Amino acid sequence: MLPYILRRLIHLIPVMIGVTLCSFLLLKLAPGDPAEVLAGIEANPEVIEAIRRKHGLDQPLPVQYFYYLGNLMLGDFGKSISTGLDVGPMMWRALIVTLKLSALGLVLALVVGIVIGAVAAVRQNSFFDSTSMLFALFGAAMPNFWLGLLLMWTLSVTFPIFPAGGGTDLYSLILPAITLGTGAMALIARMTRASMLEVIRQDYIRTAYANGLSPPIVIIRHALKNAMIPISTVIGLQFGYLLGGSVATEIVFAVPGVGQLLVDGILARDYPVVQSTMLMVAIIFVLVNLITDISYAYFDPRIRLK
Amino acid sequence: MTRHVAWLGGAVALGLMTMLPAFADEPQKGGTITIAIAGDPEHFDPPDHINIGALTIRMVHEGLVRFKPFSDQAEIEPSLAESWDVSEDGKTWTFTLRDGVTFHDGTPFTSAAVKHYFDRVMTGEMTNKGSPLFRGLVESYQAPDEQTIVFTLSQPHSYFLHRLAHEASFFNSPEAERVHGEDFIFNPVGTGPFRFVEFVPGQHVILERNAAYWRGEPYLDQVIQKPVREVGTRLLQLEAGQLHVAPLLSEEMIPRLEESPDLESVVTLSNRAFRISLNTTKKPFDDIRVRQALNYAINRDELTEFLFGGLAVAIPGGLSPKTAGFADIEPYPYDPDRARELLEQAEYGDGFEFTLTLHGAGTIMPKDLPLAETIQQYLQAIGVTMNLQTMEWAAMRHEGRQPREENKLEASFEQWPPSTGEASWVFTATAHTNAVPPNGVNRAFYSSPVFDHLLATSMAQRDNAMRDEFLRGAQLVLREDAPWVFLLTPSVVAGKRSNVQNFVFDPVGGVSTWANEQTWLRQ
Amino acid sequence: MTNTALIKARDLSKHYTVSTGRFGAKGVLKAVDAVDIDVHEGETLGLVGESGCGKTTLGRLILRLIEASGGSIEFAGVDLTALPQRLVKPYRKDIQFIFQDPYASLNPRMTVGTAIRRNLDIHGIGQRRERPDRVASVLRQVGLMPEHAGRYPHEFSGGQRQRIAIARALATEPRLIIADEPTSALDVSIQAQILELLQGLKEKLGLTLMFISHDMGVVRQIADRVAVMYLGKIVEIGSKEAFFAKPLHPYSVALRGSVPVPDPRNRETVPPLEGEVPSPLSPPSGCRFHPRCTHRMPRCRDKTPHLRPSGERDVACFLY
Amino acid sequence: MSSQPLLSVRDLQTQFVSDGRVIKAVDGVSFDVRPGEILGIVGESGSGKSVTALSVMGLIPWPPGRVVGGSIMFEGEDLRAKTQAQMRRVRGAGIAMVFQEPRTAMNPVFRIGEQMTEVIMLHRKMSRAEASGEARSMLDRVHIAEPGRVMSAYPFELSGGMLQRVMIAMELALRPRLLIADEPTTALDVTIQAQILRLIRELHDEFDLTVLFITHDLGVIAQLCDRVMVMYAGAVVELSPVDALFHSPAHPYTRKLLAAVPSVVDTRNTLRSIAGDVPDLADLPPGCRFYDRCDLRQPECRLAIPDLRKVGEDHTARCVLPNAISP
Amino acid sequence: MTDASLSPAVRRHQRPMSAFWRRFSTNRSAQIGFLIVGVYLFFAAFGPWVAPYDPLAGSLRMRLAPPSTEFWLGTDDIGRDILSRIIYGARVSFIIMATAVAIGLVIGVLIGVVGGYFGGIIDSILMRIIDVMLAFPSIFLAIGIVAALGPGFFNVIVATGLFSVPQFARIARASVLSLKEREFVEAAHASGESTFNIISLYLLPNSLAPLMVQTTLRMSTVLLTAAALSFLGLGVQPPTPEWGAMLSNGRTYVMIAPHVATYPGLAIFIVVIGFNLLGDGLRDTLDPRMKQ
Repeated sequence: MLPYILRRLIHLIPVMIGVTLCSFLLLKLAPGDPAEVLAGIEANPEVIEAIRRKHGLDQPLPVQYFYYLGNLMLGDFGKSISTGLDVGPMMWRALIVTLKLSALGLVLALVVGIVIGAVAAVRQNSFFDSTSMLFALFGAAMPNFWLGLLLMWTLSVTFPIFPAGGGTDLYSLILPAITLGTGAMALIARMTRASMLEVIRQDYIRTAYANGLSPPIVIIRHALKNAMIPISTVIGLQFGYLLGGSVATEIVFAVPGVGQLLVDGILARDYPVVQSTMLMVAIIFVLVNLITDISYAYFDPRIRLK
Repeated sequence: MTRHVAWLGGAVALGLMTMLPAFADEPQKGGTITIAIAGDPEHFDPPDHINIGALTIRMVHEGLVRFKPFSDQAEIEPSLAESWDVSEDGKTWTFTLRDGVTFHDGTPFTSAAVKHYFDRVMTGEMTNKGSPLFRGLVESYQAPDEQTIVFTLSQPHSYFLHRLAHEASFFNSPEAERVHGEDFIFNPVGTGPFRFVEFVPGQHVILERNAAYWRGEPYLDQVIQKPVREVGTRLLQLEAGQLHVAPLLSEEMIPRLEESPDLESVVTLSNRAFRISLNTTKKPFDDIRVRQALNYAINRDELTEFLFGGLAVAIPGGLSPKTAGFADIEPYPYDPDRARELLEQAEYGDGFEFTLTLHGAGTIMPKDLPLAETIQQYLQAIGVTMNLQTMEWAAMRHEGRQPREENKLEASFEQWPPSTGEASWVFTATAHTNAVPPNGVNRAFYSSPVFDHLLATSMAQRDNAMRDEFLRGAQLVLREDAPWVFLLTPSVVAGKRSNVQNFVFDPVGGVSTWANEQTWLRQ
Repeated sequence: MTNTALIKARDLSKHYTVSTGRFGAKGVLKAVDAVDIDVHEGETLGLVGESGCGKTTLGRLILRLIEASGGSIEFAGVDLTALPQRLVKPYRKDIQFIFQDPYASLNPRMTVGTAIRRNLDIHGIGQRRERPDRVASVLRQVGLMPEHAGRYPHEFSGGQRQRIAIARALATEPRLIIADEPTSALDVSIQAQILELLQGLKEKLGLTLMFISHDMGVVRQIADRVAVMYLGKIVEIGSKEAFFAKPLHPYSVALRGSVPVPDPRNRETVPPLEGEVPSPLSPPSGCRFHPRCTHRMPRCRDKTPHLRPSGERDVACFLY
Repeated sequence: MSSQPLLSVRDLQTQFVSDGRVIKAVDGVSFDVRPGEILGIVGESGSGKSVTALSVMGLIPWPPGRVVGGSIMFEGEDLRAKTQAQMRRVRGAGIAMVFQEPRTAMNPVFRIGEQMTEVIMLHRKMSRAEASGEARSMLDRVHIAEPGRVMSAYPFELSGGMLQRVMIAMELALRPRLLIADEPTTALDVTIQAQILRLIRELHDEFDLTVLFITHDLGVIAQLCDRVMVMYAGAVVELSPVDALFHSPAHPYTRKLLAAVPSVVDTRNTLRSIAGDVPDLADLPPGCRFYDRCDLRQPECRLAIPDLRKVGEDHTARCVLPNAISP
Repeated sequence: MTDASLSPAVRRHQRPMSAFWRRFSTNRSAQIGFLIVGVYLFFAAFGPWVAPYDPLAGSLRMRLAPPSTEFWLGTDDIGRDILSRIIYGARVSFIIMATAVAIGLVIGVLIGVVGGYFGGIIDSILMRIIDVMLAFPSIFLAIGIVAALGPGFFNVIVATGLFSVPQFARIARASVLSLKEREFVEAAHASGESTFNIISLYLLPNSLAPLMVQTTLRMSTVLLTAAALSFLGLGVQPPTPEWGAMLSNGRTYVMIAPHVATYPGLAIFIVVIGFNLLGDGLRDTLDPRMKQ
């Protein structure tokens, strides 16, 4: 396993460089620069020049990029151009909120998704199978910001059960997590069902029945553990899906997460914020994928021992 | 009066009522008010602040003078300066400072703090908002003793007080700047009714009562500002009780606010003058008749009545009625025939096509998109095809600043709100000859010596009546030359819980709202 | 049987580097290990051995589907090993192949006629106009009807698909056909049909056939000469009659003895071979069969026996 | 030898539904398995031999398949009448089954030991320690060198031959009365196959085991079985002692099958194939199923399916003119 | 006994497409999916002739009118008929979806096939590029591209197109890798087929099935992403009637005039379900193992 992990980590480096380069160029290509945005409506040239000098935006592009990379190596993410705050702490605070939200969303999606998927597979073509899959499909088909508004309207105004977003504690993250998780739950449910259907057809399941084991034992002990192997690979991608979906959800529920930070950063051309946040999101996303691949080995001894 | 107007008109009357301070019941002490803000405040350094930080500055800092809260027209009243007098030639202003006022960190407020502010703004690194207000205007400033400060201007300026009332001219404690060093911009220390407690980006800004406030101890214990970007969410959180005040709502939400017993709508006229700036260097906008034709083609009454629910006002020139110096002259009437006639005279009988650029993402004024789409139909009626191109905030700023040769913008949608609340600030930045990009925001590249002369003389007047007379002349010239298609001034709609009393809604007509020492909460 | 050798392979081997264990240790898997083998014009050479003995790899090596790690392959006197793939192409006309799984060896998205015709188009055989007739005649040769050309593989049974594979091989009138377990996936009755067909084609067209199989009975029916492989090496090679009358190499004896005879009165002549085939990653020293050989001698552990003539056969064992 | 039969199947019918067509995989199969004997079932693919075994065990998955008729009497009780719970007690302890593909027949994510003890504890009410002891001794009994290592190994770490021995050990640990082996050696090399066949013969003698052995390889039948049942297109065409089957085959299909097997010892070099293909089980021809491929066919073969006629001692064949010598 | 004994009966002759069609038409989810997508395509094609009103013209007097006999789905914030805008919007969103998925398919399959077939360094470089694209959660990549190119109809297509590339690349590569081992590809090599032929005649036709299923599923993801971009103000700009923009524009009035946002949202919802059901139906019919 160790060489496998090492190789994956080494692969991480070119990807990360690619990510910083990509986010750096994407923003530099965009017309307009932060100084003009900050200089207020009067757009007084001296003010703009002053801001540019202060943030070294008047340097040639390669110098700016390597200056940024240099600081990055020392763990300094630079200062945000629009607020002057250190990007590091600001970013971590937003990341933690988004990770909390995405993790809660993922847990909801996994628990509900796997249960629905497994039962639908066992009772294939039954009433439950078709309705649950349709319900899962509805979840995935609804634009999540619209779902968010509807949930907020019903569950925090008409029936004031949950706060209408805004907080970062677990209780106020429940509604946004449901909005976020519904889409992922739908995909996980369908993935579980397909994988369970595949496993149920295998020979060792028939052997288990031939040895007199009861259906619940065969399904939960034997089938589910094998079905978890392909599912665990999808969890990594699901997390990316959730991170992506969090942008709109955070805006609707006013959750101070990475989504808002990034969209504001892009609109204000706040290069240090955008680059560092994109990098952190990418690193976390890739690490989550690595963790799911390793969990893949936990479930499947063939990988662990090869 | 079709059925739409009915429900809106009625609401307006109701709204205005609640604005007046309720004399009936006694103000109670204590309680916390949560206000929604449009996004994260950047930082709290008065001369260099950017946008949303101004809200905190208004509650924590104070300047020599201030705009009178709860006043309909932006009048000036004394603040940290007790009194002032102006020399004969209008160039020397002497202010007598209030005695016994202390900053939140206990250091006394004296002329030294004022001198420290102007040292920085006039000579130090260019500050974002403060320097443009005073550089080139203030020639010298002295503090003969602790209680007096004397300014000598380069030429007389009739709205000098408005500049001192701007939140960019509020004073931060020099001692605090020494103690906090570079981070002083995140630890504001002023003399205002509320002290700064904490700012957690993305989550909240917390201010608490300044018991030693010289105007008397504020009623409220705490004021919390929370960023809530989504307009729908602001309304829902107001209804759910998580917010006490929700600014920047839309006219259509007023009936819902009025229905519920514990909510109220607050409608005040804004300082935004919606207009389309026509680039006079590009055909056909170099021809005055074409520009006037476009002005005749707009049905302003239909816009104000239906799109803004009767809460907007058609404007004649580039100013909102809320801005000091506004001349109550006759706006262009809706006369499509006159418009077609003018186009005929300018040989554009069969019309022409042009592109209007407007702000896409990043704008916080909700109605500019539907407004542009409706104007599109009005111009189509006189044979002029207006294409819409939205551009992001940063991209729009960039294109707008390109000099004459490289400027690609044919026409752009503008809504230039003067935070000083006075006409000279608007016109010097948007209509004066030397405000042509990249120096200023005169995107029409409008240059009229007559207009410049009238503007300069108005600012030089000592007597306000004379000043307004010259400004009236300038606005008449502007209307005639029509470098812009003049549209309307919308209202600012906000919602608040009924138990919130004496909440301040920006007297200058801006969108921000804040609490002061008179604000209290009925428990 | 001493006519010219169509295929002459000398010291042919194929080694794979495989990572074993956890810490990336690398082992060498000798699938085919320094094999010398000839295939004479007109004969059918049966290549027999259990799974993992390298018979399939040897077939692929001669077809140049995989690159040899060492040794040389001569086809009709021309050394193919050194040629780049581009220059090998013309010789592919003369060397054709039939694979084991009838369901996997035909492109499911291509009609049977096109599959056969592709072989003609690639090597530009005959005029474009004549090729459909050529396809029809080849189909008839394998007992199928010309109008089957327009159908797709999934519309045929296993036996019929194997006939189509043979038709495709015959299309270019090859001099050599390498068949890798062509009948293993078929039922006995269908297998007999295909063997009959191959037998007929051999006689009519004078085909040279290299027949790879694990089934001794099938090899006995079709082959003229038989070679037995064990762990990447040829342990015995000789005429069919001599081999089946009296196999020499101890492994050949055990292999032949393990085949269950379809006669209840003739049960269990030879006790079954003990143990399992050792891992090719770390083959035993000296003679690779010595750990399981009942006639083991000390020499067998140290030295590797080479093929030496003994009677009408060559055998790699110190007993002879 | 023929006391009360351990298993007697009468008129068994199992059908599958695919794409709207009904496939009669097993169409009226009847046979007995006598205690202590090894009964072989031989037939080509699609003959219904495996489906018969799965029908006896009640393992036909619905959809798409179902046992639609006939009775399966095991130790005097009709299995088709049993409830799922009662059937579960029979599976493993009463009738045990070993399958063709050893590599996929065991769960890849559990160790061998875990899988064995789980089943033993279920059927023989033992503690975990006793059960693993029993498993270890059974592994030893099937000549597996290091039982300890195998117990803690995963299926993918063992060879095909080794895994088949483990399967046999697992099933025998449940002390079944009847062992059904469905082509257990088909996927193995011939030398390993020989070892497994010898092992089954030994275990049969030692445990007085009754075995139902299913294969397509007539050589294996000859080496192992006492009696043989030949199946073709879902029906039994011949039932006879092993010696009679090879030396005086009655049914034309049996004769043609024997002629088509390329045998190692047979000096006759001529090989005669059976023309044509197995009929489509969804629309079977009237009368005898072998009609299209039989060169002895008579007009009345078309009329009705011939019934099993006695052609010798304990020897029956489903043909109008049994024993006729083919040309 | 002649060597070619009487020719074996060939199984009932079916052209491959007829078998596919028979199974496809009996599959329930395929039917519903096909119906919804069919109606949607009808509107996309014939929208202009079917829409009751001009989608761009509206009168302020009839602003935010609730659904009525006159305006079946009500009017939006400047009085335009929502039903007509949805019908016109069908064509707009179809062009976005079709072009974006086409871009993703072409580039993705190219990268996937080249990487899968040649392997080695080329493969690892391409896969690193795909990893970088995958490292950005989908919406961030789209936002980045739109920010760089500016919002607008064409740029939304480019953004959603590019971010679909990784999924297609991975599926194409996976199917090429598995097909490469199959015997009929080895046979093609052995008979001397050129690399181009092997890819175009052997590998691509057989990886059509998974790619077709992914195309339909990708259609719905692109639609949702375009809507999300519009929600952030970076999507298709007014006055083009695009469903995402209409939904996001209506959200301000969600409490007081819910119909403005609800019906465009419903349109997206139903069409996404349609494509998903169609995708499921395709997968069931193309995957022979799913016999039931």
